[in-house]
Amino acid sequence: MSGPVLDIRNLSVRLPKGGDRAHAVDNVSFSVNPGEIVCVVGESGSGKSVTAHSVMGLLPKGQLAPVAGEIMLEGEDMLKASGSRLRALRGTRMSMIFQEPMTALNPVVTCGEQIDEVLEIHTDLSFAERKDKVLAVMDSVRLPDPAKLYDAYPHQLSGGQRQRIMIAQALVLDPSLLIADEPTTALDVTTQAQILKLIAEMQQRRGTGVLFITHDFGVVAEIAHRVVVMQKGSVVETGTADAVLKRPEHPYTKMLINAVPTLTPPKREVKTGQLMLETVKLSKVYGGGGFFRKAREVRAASEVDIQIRSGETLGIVGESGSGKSTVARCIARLIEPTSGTIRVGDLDVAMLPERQLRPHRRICQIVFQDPYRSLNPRRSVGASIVEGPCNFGMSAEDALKKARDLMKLVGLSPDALDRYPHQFSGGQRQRICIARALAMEPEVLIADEAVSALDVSVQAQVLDLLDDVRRKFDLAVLFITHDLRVAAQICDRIAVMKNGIVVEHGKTTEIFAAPQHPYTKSLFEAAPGRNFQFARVA
Amino acid sequence: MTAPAASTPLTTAAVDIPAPSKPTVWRKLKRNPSVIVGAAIVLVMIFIGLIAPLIATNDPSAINPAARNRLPMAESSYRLDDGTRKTMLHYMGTDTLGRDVYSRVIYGAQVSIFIGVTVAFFSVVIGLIIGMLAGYFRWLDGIIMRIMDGLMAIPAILLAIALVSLSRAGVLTVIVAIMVPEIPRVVRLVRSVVLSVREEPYVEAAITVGTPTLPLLIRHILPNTIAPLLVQGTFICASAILVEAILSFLGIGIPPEIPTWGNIMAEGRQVFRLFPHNILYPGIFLALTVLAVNMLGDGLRDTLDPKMEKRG
Amino acid sequence: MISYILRRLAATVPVLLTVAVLVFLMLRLTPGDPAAVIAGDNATSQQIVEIRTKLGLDQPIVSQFFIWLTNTVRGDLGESFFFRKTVWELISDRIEPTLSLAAFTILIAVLVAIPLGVLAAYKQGTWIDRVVMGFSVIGFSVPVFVIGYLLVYIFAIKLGWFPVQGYQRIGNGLWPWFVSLVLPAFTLSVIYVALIARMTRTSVLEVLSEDYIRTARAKGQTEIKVLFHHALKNAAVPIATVVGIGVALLIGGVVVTESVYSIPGLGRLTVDAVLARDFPVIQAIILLFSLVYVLINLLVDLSYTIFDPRIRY
Amino acid sequence: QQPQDVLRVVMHSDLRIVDPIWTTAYITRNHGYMIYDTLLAMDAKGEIQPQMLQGFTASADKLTYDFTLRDGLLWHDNQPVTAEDCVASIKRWGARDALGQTVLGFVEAITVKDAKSFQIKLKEPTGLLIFALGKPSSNVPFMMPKRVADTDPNTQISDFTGSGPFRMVREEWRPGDKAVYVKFDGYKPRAEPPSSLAGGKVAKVNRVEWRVIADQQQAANALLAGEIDLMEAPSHDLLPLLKGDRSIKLVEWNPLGNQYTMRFNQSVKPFDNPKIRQAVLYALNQEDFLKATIGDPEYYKVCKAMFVCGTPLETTAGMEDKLESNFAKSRQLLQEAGYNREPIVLLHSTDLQVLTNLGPVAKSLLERGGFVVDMQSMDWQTVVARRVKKDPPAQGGWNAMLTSWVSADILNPVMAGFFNATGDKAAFGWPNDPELEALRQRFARAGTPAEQKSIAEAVQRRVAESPTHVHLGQWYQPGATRPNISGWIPAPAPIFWNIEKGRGA
Ligand SMILES: Nc1ncnc2c1ncn2[C@@H]1O[C@H](COP(=O)(O)OP(=O)(O)OP(=O)(O)O)[C@@H](O)[C@H]1O
Ligand SMILES: Nc1ncnc2c1ncn2[C@@H]1O[C@H](COP(=O)(O)OP(=O)(O)OP(=O)(O)O)[C@@H](O)[C@H]1O
Ligand SMILES: [Mg+2]
Ligand SMILES: [Mg+2]
Repeated sequence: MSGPVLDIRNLSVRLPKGGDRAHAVDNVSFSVNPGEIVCVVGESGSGKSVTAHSVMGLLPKGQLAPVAGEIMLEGEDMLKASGSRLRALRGTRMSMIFQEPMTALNPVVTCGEQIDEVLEIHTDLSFAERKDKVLAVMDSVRLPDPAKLYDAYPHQLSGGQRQRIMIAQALVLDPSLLIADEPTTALDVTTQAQILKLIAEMQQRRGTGVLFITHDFGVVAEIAHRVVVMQKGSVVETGTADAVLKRPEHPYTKMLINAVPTLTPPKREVKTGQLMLETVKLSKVYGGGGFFRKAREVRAASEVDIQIRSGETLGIVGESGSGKSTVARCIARLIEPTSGTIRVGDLDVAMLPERQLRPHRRICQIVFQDPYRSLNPRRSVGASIVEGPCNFGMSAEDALKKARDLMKLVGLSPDALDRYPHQFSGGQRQRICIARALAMEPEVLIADEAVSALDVSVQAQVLDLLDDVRRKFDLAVLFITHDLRVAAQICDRIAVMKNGIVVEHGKTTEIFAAPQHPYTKSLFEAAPGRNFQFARVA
Repeated sequence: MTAPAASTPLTTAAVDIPAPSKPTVWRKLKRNPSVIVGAAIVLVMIFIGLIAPLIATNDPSAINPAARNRLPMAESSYRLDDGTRKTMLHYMGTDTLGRDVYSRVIYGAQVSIFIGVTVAFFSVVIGLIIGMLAGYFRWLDGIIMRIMDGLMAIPAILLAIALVSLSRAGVLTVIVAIMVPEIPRVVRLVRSVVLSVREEPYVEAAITVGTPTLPLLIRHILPNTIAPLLVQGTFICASAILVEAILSFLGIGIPPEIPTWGNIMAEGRQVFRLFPHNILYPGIFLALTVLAVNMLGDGLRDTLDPKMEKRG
Repeated sequence: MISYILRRLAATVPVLLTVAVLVFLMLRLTPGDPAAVIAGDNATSQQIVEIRTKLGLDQPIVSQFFIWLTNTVRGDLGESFFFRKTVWELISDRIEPTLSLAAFTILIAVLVAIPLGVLAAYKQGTWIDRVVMGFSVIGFSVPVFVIGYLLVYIFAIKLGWFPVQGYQRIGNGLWPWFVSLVLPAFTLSVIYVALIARMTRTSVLEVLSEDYIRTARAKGQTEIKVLFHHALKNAAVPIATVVGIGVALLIGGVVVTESVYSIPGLGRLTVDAVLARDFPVIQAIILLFSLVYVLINLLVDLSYTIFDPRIRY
Repeated sequence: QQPQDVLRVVMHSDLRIVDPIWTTAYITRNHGYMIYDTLLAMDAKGEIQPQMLQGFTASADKLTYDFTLRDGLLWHDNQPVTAEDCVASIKRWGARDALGQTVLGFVEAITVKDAKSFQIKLKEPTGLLIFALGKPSSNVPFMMPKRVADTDPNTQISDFTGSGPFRMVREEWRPGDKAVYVKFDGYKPRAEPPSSLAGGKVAKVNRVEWRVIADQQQAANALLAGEIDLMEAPSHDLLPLLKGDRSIKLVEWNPLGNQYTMRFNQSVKPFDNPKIRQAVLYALNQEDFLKATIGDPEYYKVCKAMFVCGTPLETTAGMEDKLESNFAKSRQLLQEAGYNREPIVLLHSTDLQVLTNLGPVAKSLLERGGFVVDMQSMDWQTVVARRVKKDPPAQGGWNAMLTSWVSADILNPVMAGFFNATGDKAAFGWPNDPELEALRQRFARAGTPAEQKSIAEAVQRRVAESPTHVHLGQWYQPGATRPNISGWIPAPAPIFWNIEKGRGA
């Protein structure tokens, strides 16, 4: 068949009244050819998912409705197709995989059955034939021991395996179009690399057209043939991957690409400040004990030794579940470590009871990952910022004055102090959280994935802010991330964690130049687009 | 350590654009028909209760054996102590003692709503305190929850029956009796909210800035319980009015000379088929009120429960 | 699993002990004097004192409690103050009607409420949803006895389809048993249907916004199967929970329903015993109901493992 | 079993206690009439007739009575009834029943002469012996086998063997559900036609089931629907409903009716003062109570006679100006007596239909008569528990309570418990009035009806002056049956012999 598998022409999708703009998707046109991977990029809310869902006919009824244009799937207009026609096409001619492998699979149905369902709906095969086919497709997506996994429930699989099930389910009937909506965002770098490889491979083998949605330019660089850039519901630029990534035309595209941190750490002077934070053989074991419940024991951190000096940033990197947050929370004394020493300033806080932690509470502050949940939605941001100083006896007036200064410092208008968190964007909230931490005049600042939830462009700004306050107040910063690009930009030294153990520890430049530990190596290997030189345009 | 006195921004950030402000809770409530209708009916009922002395046509407990079991809109006359006769119209007829059902129903609003509101208020307040303690202090949790499980395992009506038979029937006894089994439910609710909220990053943030336990509970945790408690409170209120009626039906509720919708109905049930007005009118008031309170609760939940909100 | 069940059973001990202490204290502190009730109208004070001694009511409360507790643990629930029968006999005699009524009610409720709830969730915001939810709110707002009287009036008196009252033991034939239970079970199920329908709607709604529902639709699955295969199974845990919690409601309703329909079950026995201050019977019944409540909720918890493979004990 | 062999009955309450000597509960008495027989019984004219007896003779000096049993009397275990059994039964009854105690006080000896006859010797003559043995209502001297009658009077019996026309099916007795009786084939009825409790007791149905339907409305519905055949005591409010259905027959089965009474607690203030008690007599009137509870004048009668209207001892002596709601007089008396407005704690029972409405009426009338009333509502069993407390009202005691008597229980001052004025030994209320007691002693010894009548008048005058209780009116309880039921004999207690169930309807 010649011609594009998917041809979207002048698609517009209206938003319900009271939204931030009139159309979620506004006059969008692009196409996907057989055997081609088209990446749609753009910041959060730009309409990527809505476009994808329009193709599948899965827009939430009564809320979003296509109002103009056509979506031609192999010459057939999806917007005009009846409900039953759409159902017949889904799974056979077009398939979709989603971002969250954890939630996209029905938790109470076995994996095999979920793949089988597609066959059951769309074919007349007997059970035995179907089962053979399911096992075959599971094998083709490299799932180990398909016969066993057939009867497994999704929760018994790892995230990567689940995403493979999703892919198997999408591809079992050889559709001509595969839509992947951020299929790897929730995965580890290493797993991400495998899945990307799998998608590319499957696509090549079967000649499927792929519409791949992402906001990660590394991923784009890794797999895209062509790129579509979206902003606020409109397509601002399309072109081949090479052209868009290396010679972006539209200012928005340029800005996005500029914000992608490079994997080459800048040169940094060696910090010689006073040793502010030191952990010795810090260990944390979750669970165990329990009278009525035999709790499972998890060694989340074992014998972690780290040191940070004033003015220095130590990064902890590692895959999900490696114990990064655990270390951070022990140091902030939100949880009590199982054993070991945590010296902050000249106080060992590891085992202190809450009452004696007051000095520590002032010195050591933390900024969390989720900007939407780290501010009390019911209190004005001003109240959140002055809370700490007031706890330590500062008068309300002085505290307020200080809060105004801090707002300016983090680049926000002091007048915004009596607004509520929901009136700010994610990046602004993260600034407020930093202001709240600074209000305590801390000497140690922990940032636990403080930028992971933010768009690339916003991420870059917050990273700059963090680095600036570190310099300005001579802070010892513990920076936790799973993103090597981010770590490269901000950390003086890096500790790599795996399964609760620090497997490698050293200067950022050295580690990035020559990783020693095999795990570290595999991490670097997996970083998408690592060999790609993004355009740097001012 | 230098104080962060600098007033120049370190990095340029997007200047504050006031995000389109979310519709306030109040405005959302006003848009919800079930809240509006529910609240309106409840307010009318409360109003009726308040002005009962003005709109009732007779003392609700004044008996007149000569004019018993009159149908609605019947007239009766009776002799006063000074020998004069007085005629009155019974909008809703009379009961087996010749008491004016209309006046009883009107006054019944006072007592029934009072019971509902009091039970709701106190079970919520007591449950809130216990639930916060159990949720926040892990060591207290085990003990408190075992006791609550025990209370909860006793079916509410049985406990009420047993408690009412404890001392003589009266409004207070009934209130306590209905309240006790409700408390564990509130405790569970509050505890679950506390348990989930205390894991919220903003609570941890408050801990790291050194907020002591009590202000932490009040400032950061308590407000999260208000919405679910408001909802739970309305349901408790509705069920209290109902349970009171059921206790009256079983003959162990509030003494009959204090009119409540429940015991007007309970007394009238013997003559239900001949004189249905004894059940009909208080029944309508009762069902309407409970319905309204339930609607209010549902509406509140739809607007206040963030889980519901997500669904759009 | 087995060890979980054992641990849960062990955990019911403190619960039941709490119940036992509460109930016992409550009853012993009542002003009601069973001795006076037993002695009858013409009894002299002397006779009443004698009866009190015979029943052991003159001993200190603490020792009364321990005597009762040890006997109960040994399975001896004592003898009713009023009936010349042991509490065991009385209760076992009454279990069948109550059990039949409760089982029938739960069956009706589940069969009616779950489809209604699913329907309402699927048609969220439409008039179908409003009608179903309106009915469920009304179900919560009308006292059981009023529902009972209305049903009797319409279906027994006017239409003559069912008996007005009474209970036919299952031993007298399945059909009479069934017919005698229809009205009571429907009466009792109203509030239960309301409760379950509401919960079903809420949890199905919640599930319907989950990603895997979108996945199922993306596979081309039909709406019916999406609702009943994917959504309902995932919504089953909260529904089962509410069925379990609703047992408390059911027990309360049983008391009233049995009174209205003169069903000689445990509910009626409770009221009679309370009105007569028949302490051993009250204690045993409340303990029994609490035990049932705890066990049913244990069963419900165990049923989670069927609905949700992620749950393992 | 043919359907017409089974009589399905709803009684006024649930049968729980089955020892009619041990308790005075009417339901237990009714149970007694099902399974037991009596030596003597009261006929429709109020005269005492032999029942189990062939007859009896009294000596000329009225000190020796000889009793002979009929032939062929059998216990339900088919053993013959003997004089020994009867003597044991009389003794047990005499130990518990109030009238029995009085009468046995006159008895010198009871001796068994042979299997069929026994003799009672008196210390001094009394007109009460024969009356007492034929006493129609609680506690009825029912005859039981000796092994049963030998049970300690303060312990309940557990052997239900009687010699009456029905026997109880023990296995089917489920308190709270039903009690079942079947015809006793070995019963030999007297040849005379039945007359009240006397005469031939011929069981005409094979099986009688007492069903418990606690809810009156539902019981009436069941009767209308034909699910039951007979309702002993439908609430008066339901009578119009039953009358409205032409198929239902209402039966006046108890011509003597019942009496409402208010009882004073004389052991605590203010009712320790006879004047204040008298004020109550002036403040109240019977019409209001009767209207409020019974409603239909067909079923009540204003009756100031303390020993029941329509009996030989009926009189209005001493009561002429009382019970007329003369509030002025009542207030005046209160003032004279120095009543300082301490609240009268009035126990009000809320769960017995026939009593529920009394409280509010009493409260309203008393308040208009100048009293301060604290009406406390509770279920009947709590009233029963409360009324035996002698404590002051503030500590859980009481001042007044309301109840109802079956007229047959209060036919004379000796048998009516509320006239007992022996202070602590008297029934709750504990009146202490030697003068009244003296009159009661005289009544017990009175030989002739005329003498009895004049003493009864004196008693009534005395009680009107220093009231022990107040009679609040006479009322009648009709029964209701399906149209195919016939033969219900009027008597002070509901009895089920002679009742027939026709085919159909
Ligand atoms: N169900 C809905 N109801 C109302 N508005 C919606 C709905 N779904 C999406 N939107 C709006 O449509 C716009 C586009 O959303 P979309 O989900 O396509 O963004 P996206 O590019 O996929 O972002 P992300 O990278 O965060 O997934 C946003 O402004 C969003 O708020
Ligand atoms: N409260 C807890 N109870 C039991 N186990 C826990 C708890 N918190 C974390 N864990 C476990 O400890 C391990 C380390 O968790 P941690 O949150 O420190 O990982 P992380 O490196 O921060 O991962 P991520 O990148 O996903 O944030 C994980 O296996 C996790 O499941
Ligand atoms: Mg998206
Ligand atoms: Mg983490």
